[in-house]
Parts: sequence; C-alpha cells; structure tokens
Amino acid sequence: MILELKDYVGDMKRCARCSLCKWPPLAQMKSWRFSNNCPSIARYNFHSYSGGGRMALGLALAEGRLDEITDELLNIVYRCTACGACDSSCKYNAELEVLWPIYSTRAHLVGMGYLLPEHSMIIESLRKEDNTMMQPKADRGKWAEGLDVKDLSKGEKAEVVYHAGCLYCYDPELSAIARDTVTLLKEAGVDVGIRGSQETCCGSIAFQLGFQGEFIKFAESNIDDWNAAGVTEVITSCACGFGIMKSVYPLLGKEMKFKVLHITQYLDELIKQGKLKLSRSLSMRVTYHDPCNLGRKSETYVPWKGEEKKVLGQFILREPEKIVHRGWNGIYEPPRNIIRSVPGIHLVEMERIMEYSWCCGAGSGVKQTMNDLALWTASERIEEAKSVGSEAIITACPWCERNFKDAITEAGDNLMVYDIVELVRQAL
Amino acid sequence: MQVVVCIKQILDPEMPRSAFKIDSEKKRVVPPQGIPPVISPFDENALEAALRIKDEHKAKVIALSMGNRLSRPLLTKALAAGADELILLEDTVFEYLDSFASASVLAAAIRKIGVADIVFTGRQAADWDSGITGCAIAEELGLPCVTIARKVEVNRGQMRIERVIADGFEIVQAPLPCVITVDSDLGGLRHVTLQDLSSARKKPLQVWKAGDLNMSPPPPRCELLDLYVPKRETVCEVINGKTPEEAAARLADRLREEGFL
Amino acid sequence: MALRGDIYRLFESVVGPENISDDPAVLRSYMYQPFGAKEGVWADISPAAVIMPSSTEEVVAIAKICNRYGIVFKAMSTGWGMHNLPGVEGAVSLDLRRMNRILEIDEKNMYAVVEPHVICMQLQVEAMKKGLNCHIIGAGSNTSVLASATSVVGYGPDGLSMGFSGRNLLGVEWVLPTGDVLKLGSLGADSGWFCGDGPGPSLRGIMRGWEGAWGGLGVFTKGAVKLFHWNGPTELEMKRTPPNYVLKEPLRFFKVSLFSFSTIEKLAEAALKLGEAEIGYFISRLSPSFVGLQLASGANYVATWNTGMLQQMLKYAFLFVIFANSEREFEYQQKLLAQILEETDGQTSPISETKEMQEQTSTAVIKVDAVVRSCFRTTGGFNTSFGSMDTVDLAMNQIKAGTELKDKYINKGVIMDDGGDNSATLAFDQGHLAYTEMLIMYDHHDRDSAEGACQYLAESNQACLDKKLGPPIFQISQIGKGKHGAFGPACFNYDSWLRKIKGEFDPNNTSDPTAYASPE
Amino acid sequence: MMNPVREYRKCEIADKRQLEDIVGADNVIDDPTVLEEHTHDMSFTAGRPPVLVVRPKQAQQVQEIVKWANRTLMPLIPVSSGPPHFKGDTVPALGGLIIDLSGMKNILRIDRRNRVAMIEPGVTFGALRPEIEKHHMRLMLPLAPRVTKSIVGSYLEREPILVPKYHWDMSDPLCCTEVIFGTGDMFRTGAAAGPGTLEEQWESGQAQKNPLGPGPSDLFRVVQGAQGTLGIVTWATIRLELLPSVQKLFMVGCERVDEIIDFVYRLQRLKLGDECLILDRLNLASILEQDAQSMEELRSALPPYILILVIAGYDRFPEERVDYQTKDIVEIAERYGVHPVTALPGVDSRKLLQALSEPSAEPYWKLRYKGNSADIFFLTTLDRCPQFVETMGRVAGETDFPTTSIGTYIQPIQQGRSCHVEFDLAFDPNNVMEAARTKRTFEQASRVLMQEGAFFSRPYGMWSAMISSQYAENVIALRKVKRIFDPNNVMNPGKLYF
Repeated sequence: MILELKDYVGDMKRCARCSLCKWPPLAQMKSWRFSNNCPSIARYNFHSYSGGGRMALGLALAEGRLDEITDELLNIVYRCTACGACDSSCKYNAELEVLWPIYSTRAHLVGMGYLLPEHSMIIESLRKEDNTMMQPKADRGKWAEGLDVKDLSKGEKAEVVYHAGCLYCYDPELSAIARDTVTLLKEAGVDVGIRGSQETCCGSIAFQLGFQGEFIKFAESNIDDWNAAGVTEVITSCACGFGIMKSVYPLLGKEMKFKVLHITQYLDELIKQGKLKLSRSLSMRVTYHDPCNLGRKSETYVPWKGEEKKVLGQFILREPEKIVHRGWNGIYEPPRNIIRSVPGIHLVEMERIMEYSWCCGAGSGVKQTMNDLALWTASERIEEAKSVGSEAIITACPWCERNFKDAITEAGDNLMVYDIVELVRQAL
Repeated sequence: MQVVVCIKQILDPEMPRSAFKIDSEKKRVVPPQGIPPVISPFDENALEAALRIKDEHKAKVIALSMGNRLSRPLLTKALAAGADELILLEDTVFEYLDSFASASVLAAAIRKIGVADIVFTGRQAADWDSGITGCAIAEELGLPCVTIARKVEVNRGQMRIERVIADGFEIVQAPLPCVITVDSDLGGLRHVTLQDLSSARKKPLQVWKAGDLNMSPPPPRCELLDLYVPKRETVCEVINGKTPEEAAARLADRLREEGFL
Repeated sequence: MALRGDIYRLFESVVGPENISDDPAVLRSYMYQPFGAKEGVWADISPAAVIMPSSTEEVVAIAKICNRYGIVFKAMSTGWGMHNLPGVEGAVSLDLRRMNRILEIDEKNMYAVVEPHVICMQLQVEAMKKGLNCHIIGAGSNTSVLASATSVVGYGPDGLSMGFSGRNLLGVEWVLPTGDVLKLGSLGADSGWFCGDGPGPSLRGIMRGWEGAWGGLGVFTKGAVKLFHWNGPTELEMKRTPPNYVLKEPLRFFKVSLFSFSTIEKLAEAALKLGEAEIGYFISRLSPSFVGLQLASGANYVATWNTGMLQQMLKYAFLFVIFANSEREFEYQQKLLAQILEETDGQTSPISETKEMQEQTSTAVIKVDAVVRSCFRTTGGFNTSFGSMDTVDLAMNQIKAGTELKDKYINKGVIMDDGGDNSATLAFDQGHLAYTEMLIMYDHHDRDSAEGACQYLAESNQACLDKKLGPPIFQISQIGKGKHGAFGPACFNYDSWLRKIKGEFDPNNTSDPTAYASPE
Repeated sequence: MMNPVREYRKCEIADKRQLEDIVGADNVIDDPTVLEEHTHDMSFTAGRPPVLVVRPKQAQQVQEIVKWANRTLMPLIPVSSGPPHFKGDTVPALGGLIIDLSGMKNILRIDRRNRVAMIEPGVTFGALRPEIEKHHMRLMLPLAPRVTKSIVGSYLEREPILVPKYHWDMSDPLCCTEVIFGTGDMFRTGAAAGPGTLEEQWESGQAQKNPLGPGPSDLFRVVQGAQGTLGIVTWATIRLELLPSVQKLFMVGCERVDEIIDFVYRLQRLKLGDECLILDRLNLASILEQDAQSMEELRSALPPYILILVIAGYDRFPEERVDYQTKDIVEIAERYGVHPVTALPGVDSRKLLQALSEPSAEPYWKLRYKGNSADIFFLTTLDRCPQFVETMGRVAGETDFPTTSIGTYIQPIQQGRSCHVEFDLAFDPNNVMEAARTKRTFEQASRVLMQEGAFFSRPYGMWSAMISSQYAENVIALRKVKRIFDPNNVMNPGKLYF
C-alpha cells in the first residue's frame, strides 16, 4: 500500500510548527493581500487547518493520542484541496513531507471507517459507474459522438490515446474542449484514439480522499488497459488526471509501457515543430493559472524508505539520502509558451505562480462536496487575476475552469476563463 | 411491531489483493489504510428485509452492531436507509469474539431492548463466513430460527419465508417472534441519498458498553489455530493449434490429462 | 478542563461560532509545539477553547467575560513555541490570526501600524513598495512584527542598522487584563502613532521590559513600529537556486562577507570597531554549523562537517553586510571596513566570495527566510540559551561559557555536535548594544536527548547566575513555572515588582501569569 | 481605589534631628532664605516653602530619607540641577523636604570601549563634558543646556538631544539607573540589575549599557518623565558617542518652515549628518549673542528660520566622511530645491558649532532677550510643524503677544519619526502686565495646540491638568503605577496627576 500514516511519523514529529506552510515561500511573497498560500487556513483560520496543524493531528492519530474522531476533525482533514502549497513552502527549509501525511491521514481515517458521507457517494459512483460524477457509465463516451476518431475500446489501434477524464466527459459545457482537443490533435496529424465508454476514472479523487483501495483498482486497470491497447503515449487535458498518472501511478510498481503527457506539453511541441500554426491575433491581456496537479503535484513522488541514523550526537541522518521534490519541476513553461505564441496576446503573471500558485479551490473532492470553500478559493484567485489587470484567466485543467466559471457567475464578474486548448483553437 | 437487525462492520472483502495483510503472530487481519470497512453484504440484505417489513407494516426497525471502534459514518447508513434507531454495542471486550460469544452479546442486547418480534441477521458475515451467529442468537433467546431467507412476509401474525435450498426454494411458515438469516437473493439494500444521510443524523444512536448489558462475553468456543494467506501458484501454458478447432481439441486433451475433465 | 457551556456561548456571541472551538482535534493541533525542553511535542495542558477575535472590541469583550467568570486567557500571534500556550488548566487561547492588517504605513515618518498577526515578511514587502524596510528578528520573517515589539525579546542581526524590536516601538494599543484599553503615548492623545511614551512616566516601563511579558499582561492589539530606509528596488525578484530562492539581481551598494578571525577577542574587537564606525546593515556571528546547514542537504552537511573544513574556516567568524545609500557611502564604508579588518587581522572567508554564497546570504540577510533550515531541520528539536544583552564583551563571555557547557553535553551525545560554539547574533544599535544566543539542537522525541537538553538549559541558566552573565533569554525554557523566581533574588527582586504590577493591572489574575508573575 | 492625598506637614524638631542623623547636621538646612528660594522658579508655578533642604551624599542616605518620609509622611521633592529652574516640577506643592542631590556629583566610571559613563545625579553637563572629552568621546547634549543642569535630570526629563540619528528610542541616551523608589526600596534597572554586583558585572564584560529589563520590566521608563514623583535616581549610565575630529556646519535659511521639512525628512531617513535642528532667528540669535541689542542686530540679518546641520568626521577617515556626506547632502538638497550654505551673514560658524557642543554660557540663553522665557514644548511629526507654527502665531495675535518675542526650536528626534517643537515666549518678568499677558498666551496657546494634536509628552504645571481629562485611561493606569512605587504618595505630591 502506498499511503501508510506510520511512514510519515518521522516527518510529522519534525514539523517545526514554524508556519512556513501558511505562506508562499517567504522570499516570494509579494504583497500583504496575496500573502496566503493555503486556502484552508486562509478560510478557516484555526491553526488546525494548516499543513502544520494537519501534521499535528496526523501524528496524534498515528500515536493513538486522539481517541475521539469528531466531525470537526473530519472537517479539518477534508476541508483542504490537497493542493500541496504547504508542501512546497515547507520543503525549501525543512525537507519534510507535508502533503503525503495529509493523504495518509485520510487513508488512515478511511481505513477506520471515518468518512464523510458525501465522499462515500463519490466513491460509490466510482465503484458502480466508473466515474466520480454520479453519472451512468454508459454515457461516458457521449462527448465524442459524431467526432471522427478511433475508438480503442472497439479494437481500433492508435499511437496515442486521449484520456478525456470524468469532468470533460460529463460536463456539457466543458466537453466541447475535449472535442476541440481531439480535433486539434488530428489536424496536427497525430494518430489519436479514445476509449469511449470504456474510459474510466483515473482514480485521482479516490486517492486524494484517502480511498486508496479504490484508487489502486482504477490505476491498475488503466495501466493494464493502456498497455494492452499498445499506445505509446497517453495524453490528457485534465491536470488532475495528469498529476496522478505522473506522480502516483509509477508507485504501483506496474510497468507502464507508455508516456504520460499533458496536452500543453503536446501542443507546445506541435507549435514548436510548426505542426500547429497560431495565426489569428487575440488582442487580450491574460494571466495564467497554474493548476496544482500540472505544476507542483506532477513530479513523480519518491517515497523515502530507509533508516534514520543518528550521527554527530543527535543529528538524524536519513540513509539513503531523501529525494526532495520542491515542486520546482512541474509543467510550468509549456502552457506559458503556448500562450506567448498566440499573436497579440499579452501574458501577465500573478503574484502566486508555479510551485507556490494559489489553488483554484476545486481539488480533492472539494468542488463536489464543499462548494462553498471551492468558490471562495476561486474568488481569491479571481481577485488576484484582476489585480494584475488581466481580462482573462487561462488555465489547463477542467476543474479549475469549472470552478472559476462558477465563481465568476456567482459574483457577477466579467473576467473571462479559457482553457488553453480553447485559446489555441481560437488562434488557429 | 419491533424488528431488530444485526449488522456487522467488516473489512471490505473486495479490497485489492495487495492490500490484504495478515499479522500472523496475532493471527489477525491488519485493517488496511485507505480502504473503508463495509457493512457485511448479507447484513445489508437483512436490513433490506427489515425495511421491507417496515414498508408494509408499521414496524420500528432497530439496527444493532457490535464491536470495538465502530465506524459511525458507516453504520449510520442503516439509519439513512430507513432504520429508526441504531444501537452500537461498543467495548474493547467486544473485539475479536467468536460467533457464539457474539451471539450471546447480541442476544443480551436484544433482551435489553425488550421487544423484538423479528430478529434479522445476514446468512453469514462476509469476513469469516461462519454462518453461526444468527442461529446461535435464536438459541440464546429460545426462538425459532429460519435461515437463508430470500423473501419474507408477515401475514396475520405469522412469518412466511421463502428459504433458499440447493435446487430452488422452500416456503416456511414461522410464528413470531423468530430469528431469520437473510441471503443475497433477497436483494440489495436500497439506495441512500445525501439527504437520507443528513436526516439520519437526527435519528437516535445509542452506545452500550458491556457494563450496560450487565455481562461479559463468554470465553471462546473456537480456537484459531493458524491464519495465513494461501500461496497461489499459477503455471501458464499456451495451447496452440493451426485452427481454433484444433487448439480446442488439444486443450480438451490437456485438461483431461490433468484430470480436470 | 472543559469550558462551561454558558461561558462558551458568551464567547461565541462575541466572535461567532466559526471563530471559537473546543473540539478536541482543534485543541490537539494547538498543543503541538516542538521546542519545549521536554520529551515529545505535546503540551501537557490543553486550552479549554481557542477563540479568534477579529478586533480590539472583541478582545475587550473576551477579557471582560474572562474577568467576570474567572477564566484565564492567553493570546498568541503566530503561535510558534510552547510559551504561546496557556500554562494553567481551563484557560482559553486567543489566536489573533484574524487580526492581521497593516493599518498604515507612514512613509514620511517612517513607521507602520500593524495588528498582531502581521508577519515581518508581509510588512517588509509592503514597506519596500514605499522604499522602506523593517527590522526582522533572528527567528525569521515568519514571525509577528507586533509580538516581538510588544511581548517577546526582539533581536535580529539587521539590528545593527535597524535596532531592537522592543526599542522600535512607537504608539501602542493595549487591552489590559481587565479589558480596559490603554493607548500609549501620542496615540492616547489622538496625536498619532509616532510616540509610545508619556505623557509623564512611560507605561512602556511596565509593558515589556527586556524580554517581554510573554502574554502575561493583556493583549496588544495594534502597534506602530519604526521602519527604515530601503535603498533597494521596490520589489525583489527571486530565482530558484536549490535549496532556496535567491535574489535574481545583486543589489546596488550591497556587499556581504564572512570574516574570520584568529581569536574570539579579535572578533570582538572588530565588531566593536565596526559598530562605532557606524557602518553596516547587518552583522551576525555565524557558526560553522549554521552556515553549513544553510548550504547543504543533510547528508552533504554531515560529509562536509566530517572533513573539518567548516570548523576550521569559520571558527571565529561573522557575517557583515554593507548596504549603502550612495556609491560614495559604499566606498567610504568599504574603506573603513578594510581598515578595521587590517587592524584585527580579519580574513575574508573564501566561501563567502562564491557566487552561491553571495546570493544565498544576501537573500537570507534581507528576507530572514531560512532559519528553520539551520535550527530545526537536523534533529527536530531546538532551543536557545544565554542571550543577555549588554556589551560585545559580555556576548563573548557568554559564548565562552556556553561553548564549555555545551561541549559537556555534546560529549555525552545528548545534543547535536554542532561544534559547541553555535552562537548567532552580535552587535546592534550601531554597536551600542550586543547580544548572543547559544543554540542547541536535540531530538525531542528521544528521552535521553530531551532530558539532556533540559539539563543543559537549566545548567546554562545557572551559569548565567554563577558567572554573572545577565539573565538569559529563555529562563527555564519557555514553559517554566515561577519563571522569574530564579533570577528575581539575584536582580533586586524584580519579580516582586512584577507581582505588584500584576496585582494592580490584573487583580483577578486573568491574563495567564505562567510566563510572567502572579499578583502578590 | 484612591491614591492617598498628602497635606502640608510641619517640621518638628524631632524630624530635623532624625534627618541630621542620616545626612549630618551640615546637610540639613532650614535657613529661611534658602527655603524661600525654593518656593518658586522661573515658571508660573506657585508653591509652598519647603520645611527643610537636605543634601544627601550617598544613595544609602537617600534611601533612608525616603524610608523616613514613608514613616513620617513628609513630602519629598528631589532636585538635582542648580537654578534657575523653569518647569515648576521642583517647586514644592505642599512644602516638604527638598532633597538636593547636587552634592552627589561623582563620575563613577567612564568606559571608552563601551561608550558609556556612570554618573551621579549632581553631575552637570558643564562638569562632565571635559572629562568625557579626555576619553575622546562626547556627551549627547540638549540644545545649549544651562551649565548647572544635571545630566541625569535632563535625560530623566526626556529632553531632546541634538543628534536625531543617535536617538533610537525616546528614552535615549539614558541607559541603566539605580533608583530609590517611593517605597524606600533600592532598585537597579536594565542590565545593572544583575546578577552580580557592578564590579562582578564589569568583570564579566558588562557595562550597564542595556537599559531594558530586568525581565519584563523597564522600570527606568516609569521613573523617566515622572518629575520625581516615583523615585529618586542615585546614579545612571548614559550613552556616549565618539568625539568628532572634524565638523562641518551647514545652514539653510528659509522664509517658512515647510520649505525645509522634506529635506530634513530625507536626511534623517538616510541618517546623513549629525546635529540637525531648526531654529528661528530669535532663538539662533539668543544662542549666539549675549545681549538683547546684539541679538536684535543679528536677527535682522537672518532669514526667519534656519536649519542647522552638522557633519562630523570621527577617528577613521574623518575628512572622507565629511566629504562624502557633504556631496550626498548637496545632491539631495538640489533635488529638494534648498541651498545649504556654510555661512550666513552675521553668523560665526565656529561660535555656532561651539554653542551646539557645550552648555550655554551665562546668562542662560533663554534669559538673554527679556529676562525670562515661558516655554511651550510638545512632540509631533515634522510634517505638522508648519501648522503648529502658524497656530502659535495666531494665538499670539489673539492675545497681543508680540510674535517677535517668540523663539522657535524644532528638534527631530527618534531618528526622524517625530520632533520636539518648542515655542519660547520671551518676556520681562519684572513687567507685571507683560508677565500676565505671557501667562495668558502660554495657557491659551497650550490649549489650542493640544486641541490640534500637539502631544505634551512632558506635562509640567498646568499641562498635567489639561491632559488628565484627555488621557483618562492613562491617568488611571499611572495612578496604579504610583500606588506600586510610591504607595504613601510622599514623592513630590501634587505634581503630574498625583
């Protein structure tokens, strides 16, 4: 099993409670207004709702010091988008895992049967319908109806499989983007196929909510299916799917005979190769929102297994040396390259970007089950986008897009939201 | 009418194989992290049976579960599905009991409840699959017991039960009160919505400890000698043939050779 | 000890249900604190509830309820350290996180008015937009500006040019333990925030002293702190250089150097001379261990340490930073620096001239963002000792005494071998005052180590008494009861005056007396 | 809870005997002429004659006197400076004993290494300055203090010093004190508190430099500004600075104060220059000239306001320091459209530099123009100075006080965060009408200035009453402080809010 709370006792014990997890990396802070990095502590304020607070609770659970599992404990654990900002902010100083103890705490609670009913519903939908949207399995392929594309589930063969993901499949407003994506790929001459109604969830939400048993089933079956389909590349335009496939799938120990790419990487390459020519000018001042799962959470996680040795008296030396990912190697440049290659567009950066990007608020089931938190988090980002004079916010994940759109509608705002694929389609 | 349903919290029998771990020293299954426990599926059938009775008659359904560190979010599902009350028999001494001890605790609780026209249990728990507890409860309470029911009806103070047998079913009639163990053929537990879950929060939930029952569980009557995961060895042999028919014929020969046919 | 339901509801009516909790999970997370001198990370005493007021009015209302019902309260800002927790059962914690506004930056008169939860980094980035900078304490820019100015110590190595938090304080709004609001100095006269003293005797005199009342005398809800000129760009651009973020462009008229000396006396001499020459932006002793940990991963550090190179190069060293306002000034300062180094045989350490070190240290001295890396990363547990402030010579004698004592514990293996002399800090107020702390790292989950650290701290405090080295920074660590009992008798019984002050200003002993004193 | 109220108490023979036992017969004075001298000062404060003047020579004697006063409830009025006094704080409100500390004039220690001196309260600026200079250091002076002014007294009153960059905190340059509280308890503040005797502390490298503490108390801060109502300081340590080896004087003349404010802000912000102050022409003339006649002459040649700025060079590359600062300042001045000059017509630069670095020659400069001066002083920020200057002029117009008799002094303090503003109303004390008009002007201007936000941080005389109502919470708090340190209210009763 991947998520075991006991594996993180060392990290949790060495949390300095310094609160670095509550801010962007200090040297990167640019203003008071946007000086939070964690939606959860920013919204709920109790220390418990921070990376450090959750480490403290995880440790208490692991050491059996918390007997009573209260609703508030579940709130603390789950009112968090698992965006990983705390983790990046901690690691430049302390080299501790923060996000994985949060996942593991969830898995621990799930194992004890402490779940939020709302989450059980999502998992039930996953079990029964292979998606997290509580929609019938049979409708999964509907988004691609009428689209002239190979269907690998019907035995057709293609070099590349496009994995649309639950949200693109079922959200009628967004599935046009999935169609656009396939069209774009085909126009660029890519031999692409889909899995139609046989496509299943990537398991990301199950993993993030701590239902790792469910996650493993989906991840293993996806790997098996893609291996069996003989594709060389899996492309997805869902950052959540990409993140989990890149960072966690490899931990299952199954051979993956394919490369996982996010659509932005692929398009960036196609544009560079001249296979896609963006010629239409879009005169717009835009900003780019880094989806957590495309950015800091897309680095392949390397669990540390080894021995903690004491040297120099009390110095705790990890042998072998721990590999520390700070989220610095996420997919940051490809989407920006694409935006910059659109004629007439002016890309301005927000204050919190890349590995210390502010989350959109949708992640980790929050959008489906705690929409109030999701919308509040999004509204903070919208404020930030507006503060740099941006007319539109570009993102590369359907969850971010859905959530921003909902928040803008709710606020009656006029900021535009585009997926990067939409932008490219418009610029062709 | 008052109906009691015994529901058991068990480890998910459908967990990925890699997650199934045994502590061979303690002879126990290690609860996996990240895989929630479930209500034993046959017990869900039993609950459904009770709810169907409730649908037809004005019955009060009391769900009863026993163990240590029971999962409230899991077991309140019974309330969400329609049970009127949930009683948790929760105590450290209630952990790791054998079927007979379990039955005596459950029976004590049913006695404490006072009135139980029907007691439902699953035909067996999906973890140990012993299938003893229901009958043993009946024994303890001195009630008639009908096992492996696929359909239950209350008719003029009598139970009419369709009972699964190897080649079909038989119809049994029993007086009230009685104990009935339920089979999956009865049908799955009804769908529970989020609204049901939130309204379940308002229903009564009681926790009884051993002291509340004025008892301590009797010593085990079964001894667990060993617990291990059987080693599975698979040898794969590919049988070829020029035509599908030839391959099939060869396969049949091979299977006969091994004594499978 | 749980709070009575009716009292809980009174608090709730003040802050709203979202901002109060007595849930065991919430309380648990508040009880986690890594740098107590004891085994483990959990405080013994749980607050009865955590309350998050958002305004002075709410703090007042809470204090009044506490007085009426005999509930002890204890306020915290960022909450780092055991001393933030109540030391008595049944007390409520006031988490001031929601009071986090920068109310004003007066560019001309060079001060900022802040609420308790504004951290140094927030103030710095906003101040820099106006060409100003703020003093940041050695613990890092993740700490509250107001807390170090009103409540706890307040030294930072940029104090060479930007003073000491406790002396940088101007007007203050102070909710007394009784719930009465006191506005000190010019603030009380509606004249502005520019002065915290008078009219007549200065009530700052009973407010914090040298080390602060640690939350034992009410709550400071707003305060004005001095800002200083910043000659750099209004926004500092960073780049990633593992393990840290460093300045993308070097600053103009800015130079950092590590100087090493043959003896500790020469180091002291140089610090004194630099101080009175009125040059420099920042000065701090940096131990070999501190520097090494800044630069390397754990394994790298151990390997480097074992070569002995760090210890040899940085035995008696300090980091000195010039940050001038003009080229002329820059040259003048460098000229003085060179002269003083010549007189004291100071050598520029070769490692300080590397590009990496220049980038790292320039960022670290401005942002003070990497303290955890050197202090907590190695063992998890950290504490500090000695730390009385007066002269450079006193600092040197504290270093000598501290090193000797630490060696004993290092030899026992109960604290980390950081070379013994792991002292940070040096002169400030342009050389008029000086300060040092002896850092120790230990494993607070290891009984022997935790007990060893505790013994060391007790013994170091005793050494301060025996060797007349001034009262230490953290007397009997942070949790001690009767905190001032040990040093009171040696210092004109100041503890008895604290008790009198407490008696007059907190007759019901409502503001947690643990780290301060109880009424007489 | 009420604080005790003291009343006039006669001196019995036994009282005198007991005091003679403490300080010796020579040091207990009941000569009516001496007592009479203490019933008034140069201010408008009225008082009652003291019953005795005692002159302790040691801290222990002071302590015994205070304990005695607590037993007998005899009011005590500590005085450390020689006359003339100006602020009324040493005029007994209820008689009592004058504790004349001027005889405690030992310079206990001068420490060049740590730039600090330890002195008794009777040590005057005049006496200490040469001693300090021998060690190549200098004292931080207020503007031309009178030669008899006690340094400890001045610093305890938070008088502003001339070099704002050395004024980090309002309490500077005062460091540690030894104080006998009104209870009769001896205490040492700051690092001096211990552990260890002074000698032991010196041995461990200390120099009683850190004013803060011990622990969470800064009791020196409550004694400071208390006008002798909480305790008596028997020695203090003070910060010293290096003695300049070169000094260069700049002046900027202007018609209105607002023309130079931004320039001063910039200099303070960059910590450029040393002494920095603004005088109007009357005050500048008063400092430079001895008699009214020459003052009038000089004044007529001067611009209305003059910014005075000194750049110093010390031990290391002094010329270079002056040079770079001069160049930087000149550049900045250009940006702000002001023109620093090294000489103004009629102003002898050397004389002015000298006047800034030593006590006033006799007669004291504030007395030179008309024989007396009623000073209104308060704190504010530099940007508000022009407004207050205008207000002062307006009130003077209303009360027919000649604006030509108002001297103005603006002293940036706290490194430029605030400033001391002083209006010196010169008048002829022998002219009853003029004195009455001055008093009226003084009172009205004080009131109006306060209403407009002037902060009377050192509330002497009538100001204390003005403030009491405005600072109700602070006054309540201060009365608590008083109960702690002087529960019997024997220390200078009737002053401040007590």
